[in-house]
Amino acid sequence: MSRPGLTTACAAMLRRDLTLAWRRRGDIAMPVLYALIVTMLFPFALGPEDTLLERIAGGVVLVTILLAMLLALDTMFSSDIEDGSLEQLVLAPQPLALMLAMKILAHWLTTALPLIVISPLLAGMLHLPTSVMPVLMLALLLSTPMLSLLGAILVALTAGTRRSGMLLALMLLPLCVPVVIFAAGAVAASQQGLPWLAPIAWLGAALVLLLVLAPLACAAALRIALDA
Amino acid sequence: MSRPGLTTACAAMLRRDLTLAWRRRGDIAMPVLYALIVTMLFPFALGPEDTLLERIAGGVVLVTILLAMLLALDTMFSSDIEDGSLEQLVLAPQPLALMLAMKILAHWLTTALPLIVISPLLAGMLHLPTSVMPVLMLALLLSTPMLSLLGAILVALTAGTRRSGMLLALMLLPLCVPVVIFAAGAVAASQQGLPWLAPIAWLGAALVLLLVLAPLACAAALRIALDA
Amino acid sequence: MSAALTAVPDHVILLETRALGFYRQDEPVFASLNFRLRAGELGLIEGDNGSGKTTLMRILAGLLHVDEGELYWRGQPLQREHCLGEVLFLGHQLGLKADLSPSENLQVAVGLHGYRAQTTLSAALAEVGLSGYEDEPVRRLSAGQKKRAALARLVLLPAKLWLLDEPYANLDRTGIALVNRLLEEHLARDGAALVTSHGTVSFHGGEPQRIRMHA
Amino acid sequence: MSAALTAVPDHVILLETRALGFYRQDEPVFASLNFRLRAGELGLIEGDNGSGKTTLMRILAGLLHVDEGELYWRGQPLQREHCLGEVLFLGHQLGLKADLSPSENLQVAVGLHGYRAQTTLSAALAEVGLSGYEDEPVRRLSAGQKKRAALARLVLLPAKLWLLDEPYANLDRTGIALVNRLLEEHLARDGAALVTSHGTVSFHGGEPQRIRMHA
Amino acid sequence: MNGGSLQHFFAMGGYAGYLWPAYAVFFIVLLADFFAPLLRRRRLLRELRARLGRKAARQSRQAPTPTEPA
Amino acid sequence: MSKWIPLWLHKLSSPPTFYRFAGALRPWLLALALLTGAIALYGGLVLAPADYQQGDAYRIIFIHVPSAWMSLFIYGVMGFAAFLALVWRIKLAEVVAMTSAPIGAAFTFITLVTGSLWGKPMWGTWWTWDARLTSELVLLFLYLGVIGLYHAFEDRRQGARAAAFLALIGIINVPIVHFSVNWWNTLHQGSTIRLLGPSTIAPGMLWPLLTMMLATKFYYLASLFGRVRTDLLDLESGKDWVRTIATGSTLQ
Ligand code: HEM
Ligand SMILES: Nc1ncnc2c1ncn2[C@@H]1O[C@H](COP(=O)(O)OP(=O)(O)OP(=O)(O)O)[C@@H](O)[C@H]1O
Ligand SMILES: Nc1ncnc2c1ncn2[C@@H]1O[C@H](COP(=O)(O)OP(=O)(O)OP(=O)(O)O)[C@@H](O)[C@H]1O
Ligand SMILES: [Mg+2]
Ligand SMILES: [Mg+2]
Repeated sequence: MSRPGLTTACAAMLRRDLTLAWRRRGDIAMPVLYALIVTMLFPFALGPEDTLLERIAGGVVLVTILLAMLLALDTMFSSDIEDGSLEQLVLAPQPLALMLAMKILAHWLTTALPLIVISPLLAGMLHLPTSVMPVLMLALLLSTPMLSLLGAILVALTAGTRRSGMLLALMLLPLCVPVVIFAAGAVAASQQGLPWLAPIAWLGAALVLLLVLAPLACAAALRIALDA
Repeated sequence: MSRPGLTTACAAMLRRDLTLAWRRRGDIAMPVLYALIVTMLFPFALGPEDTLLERIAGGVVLVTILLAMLLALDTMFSSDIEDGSLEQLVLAPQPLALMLAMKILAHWLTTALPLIVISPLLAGMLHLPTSVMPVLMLALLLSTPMLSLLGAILVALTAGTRRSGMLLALMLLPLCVPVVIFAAGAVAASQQGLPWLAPIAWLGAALVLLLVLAPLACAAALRIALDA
Repeated sequence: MSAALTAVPDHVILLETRALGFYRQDEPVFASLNFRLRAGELGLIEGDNGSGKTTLMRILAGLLHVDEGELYWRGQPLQREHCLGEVLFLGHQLGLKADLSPSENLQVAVGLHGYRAQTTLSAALAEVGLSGYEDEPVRRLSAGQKKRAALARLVLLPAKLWLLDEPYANLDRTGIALVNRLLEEHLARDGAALVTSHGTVSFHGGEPQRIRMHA
Repeated sequence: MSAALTAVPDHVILLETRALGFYRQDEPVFASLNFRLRAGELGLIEGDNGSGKTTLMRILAGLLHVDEGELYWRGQPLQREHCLGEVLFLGHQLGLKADLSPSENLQVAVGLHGYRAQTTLSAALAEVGLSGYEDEPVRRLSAGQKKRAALARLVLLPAKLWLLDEPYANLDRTGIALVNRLLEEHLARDGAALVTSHGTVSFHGGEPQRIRMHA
Repeated sequence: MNGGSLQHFFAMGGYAGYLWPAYAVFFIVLLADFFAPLLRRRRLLRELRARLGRKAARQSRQAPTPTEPA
Repeated sequence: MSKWIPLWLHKLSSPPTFYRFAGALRPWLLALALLTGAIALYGGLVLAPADYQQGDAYRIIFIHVPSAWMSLFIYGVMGFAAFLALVWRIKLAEVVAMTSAPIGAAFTFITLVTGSLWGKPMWGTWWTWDARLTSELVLLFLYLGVIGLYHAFEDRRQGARAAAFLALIGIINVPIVHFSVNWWNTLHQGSTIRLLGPSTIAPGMLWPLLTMMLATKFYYLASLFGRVRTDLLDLESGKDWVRTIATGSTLQ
């Protein structure tokens, strides 16, 4: 009759989402493949000129990866809403924000992490110098969780509406731009041999803030969205 | 007791899909917004250098628009499968290929057409010379229906599966590549003042072929995919 | 109406299964199923949860292929092209678009199948008890109201054979009576119907033929 | 088990509604609904399609806000934090992930709610008649089997109040008997339950309290 | 062939760094291709035996218990 | 409908018969592949003279070209089997089509890798976006698409039919790969070897190449038979003949 502890509950949630992702492991590969395709299409569309590709490599990789994540965001809660699992989660005797944090973590692990892992490959395809890659990956490691967290709030807010797509893109855009600017700034600085720590530090600070606030906001947004 | 004529049936299908799209008009705006965001992010990510942007403008716009379409492809049949409407369509006393052609037409009208309409804006944001725009739009007018048609076959094939996302991207890539090459070739030729009619003619010929074959293939694929 | 006068030629065997069987992962869902359904006859498919009723329905509708045995339609080996439009299928998924209203949903169906003689859209919606909800998006209807919207297809469309998978589920008592009335009228018009159901069906139009599925 | 010995303090009024009302687009779905549900009592919510049964259930579960009137839980104005984990809700949507097996689905539920004393996962699945299907993905189950997988939550999780929206739909006769047995056991444990249903519920554990919804 | 010419052979006119990896890829990929189905076959037969066992157990369990009366 | 197929083929296409047939033939095919392969390697790496332009680097040809040919040939076989599977629902054709895909993908992969290992010393780059290279990469994606689609379905036979459909659509890529060097100006070599008519290659280089081509064909058949046998066991796991094999008995 005893209520399970927080760690048990968190583990159960995380395990559930990771198992689900594993069952649909094809979908994990989706953003990765998408990013690969986008990066491959650029040489076709722009012509295979090495210096040009190298010049735009960092920016293209960043934009591509963020877009690939945006693509996967939409599904964060949708299937749980459709089959009624989210209702069950809301009614469970556990802090909703924490459970949602677990869902966001699982989402990041299954969409962003594979993207970060292949980012050197993507960058290599566009001839980005190897010395810049660590900075690129660091920038991605800091900026992708921010997108997951921000995206989760927005997805939760739009969960009850029917026009989620547009709203999501519209609301995420203003939030995306600064992230891209700082991340691309760091990469560009490193590519030109300038110090790149300042933009990275900004990204890190923002991330810490979001880690605390986003799950709470997300829980509140979901309760509102379900109440219809 | 009389069975309705083909035109009535086609009109009913087209009207249904357009009404549905209108009810969710936010989702129509989604690919458009996506394309806008991508095009806006490029100057941020690459730095606002006019000559560089102009050099890559045609290619970026083409890739962006094709990706935006890819994004919307996934949903072409999915909601109809989930709520059982597709079963009803398969069982209706009308040629399935024709009905699917109407669905594809509706999809093109609601996703590709808005993209084509804003393509001059996108190209303008990246400083593509105005003289090239008609060629860009012509290339888009010919290549986007091909993507819709090819995509429809593949979406139909993956309709019965759980991993549609990745597969779709994987399967569409080989079919995308020639389309992008020819379309980008025409735009690049026009930008350099070379004759651009040959690639456009190739696109047109392929489109005519696909217009006839794709709906038939799509119907066959759907019957296979539903049989589970 | 006119069919009642020329009763004899129509009382042919509409649908016949001979040793029908279906396998999933090489395990039989059901095997050697034999029955005949005549015009004007009701077949009641009975069986426990998971005994293959839905599977059978989907095979008969032509959505699943025939693994084993044969299907005959009006005495001929069944080919999809011959019975298109003569079969109406209502499954666990209702085939309604949630963003369209009941009447818009029905308009699509009518556009594909055509009207049955002497029916109109609003009359059909009134008959299933949805007057007042004609223009509400289906997503705002209750579970039973959705079911009723799907049932309106039975009133509206011409079809010889109805395949109804659990038509009574989610309906209240007037709804159940409605399904029974629709069935009776359909049989009187020399239509035929196959129905799966768990509840005790209090059907007044004669004794239905019972088809048992053995799990 | 232990609750049966300390019957008196537990026979308090678990749930009480006072003049409860709910509006959609300024039209009342229902208004001034009053009832009390004691521990050990079964409430049967009756009403036609669209009369607001599901709406009421979702309000009681805390998924919809209260528009009008008040809700009391064990005599106190209801606050979600007080009754979390004491209420179990089973709606039209079953809350099962189609890609997970029944036992994986239940493991998640147990991870959040904990076990009821003296139950195990495999016993629960056996009780609802799903032995042999423990490891099949839910998407491969028939409609009734899915429902049974959702019902296993009732066997497995600790909760005082069950809110069951049409628990009998899609079930065969043994399934209906199963729901009735589960309800009887739950009431005998001094639990309470609110059930909506259209069919004639042949419930043997005493006369339930009937709550009528007027459309 | 003496040692020198063997060395000469392996040097492949200075293209050893390209030639031998190519041949290595050829053989490794084909070996993997050849053995993958054999491993899968062993696993399959093991699973099949387990499944047959389970099925027998299910049948023997089902046989004595009649279906519950309604 | 299967009356169109000659009787012996019909009989052979019954899974247990083919299982035994393939099991009996496979060791011989493998032996032939190893033998011809060894001869070809000796001929190619030791006997054949160095190229006057490319030096010893050209010796990659003895694996690159046979693999490239196989990548196309296997796609053809797959397409043909896919056609049979779709039209006549022959189980064996489904299995042959689906088991050909990974072997074809393996050869395509080898072609791409050996090609770029050859390209670095010859063209100075691992990769260019040229027509033949790109279309060969597209071929790999097609193979992967077929494999992915096959495994995406719960029901193996349904998956086989869907993937067969995709394989048929993709068959247009095969002539594109082959003729790309004629249709477009490319960096890649044009056709030098013709089976009919005079080849523009020294006979000392030609015979090891043709022998290796034979070896890869034999290897393909051996590998295919192994895979088909395994897949048949999986597909027919409910049948008695598989049960007798599983429970360890006479059949091998
Ligand atoms: C990644 C790089 C490469 C790829 C994907 C590739 C692909 C192919 C393919 C698909 C074929 C078979 C065409 C057919 O039979 O129709 C082929 C043949 C051939 N390749 Fe490559 N190749 C690559 C690099 C190279 C390089 C660097 C060379 C030599 C400099 C080369 C020399 C040849 C030759 C001589 C043939 C035989 C042509 C004939 O006579 O038909 N390839 N290659
Ligand atoms: N999401 C919604 N938005 C707006 N109106 C709704 C929504 N869901 C239900 N309604 C309306 O509210 C009323 C009550 O619906 P509810 O689902 O509570 O009925 P119910 O008693 O459960 O019916 P049923 O027996 O058919 O399940 C109905 O008239 C319905 O049309
Ligand atoms: N998509 C599917 N894939 C694999 N197996 C399935 C699928 N759908 C159903 N099954 C299995 O096939 C059997 C028959 O299912 P079916 O849905 O036909 O049963 P049913 O008689 O309609 O049951 P219910 O009364 O519960 O609706 C069940 O054992 C089920 O587990
Ligand atoms: Mg069913
Ligand atoms: Mg309800």
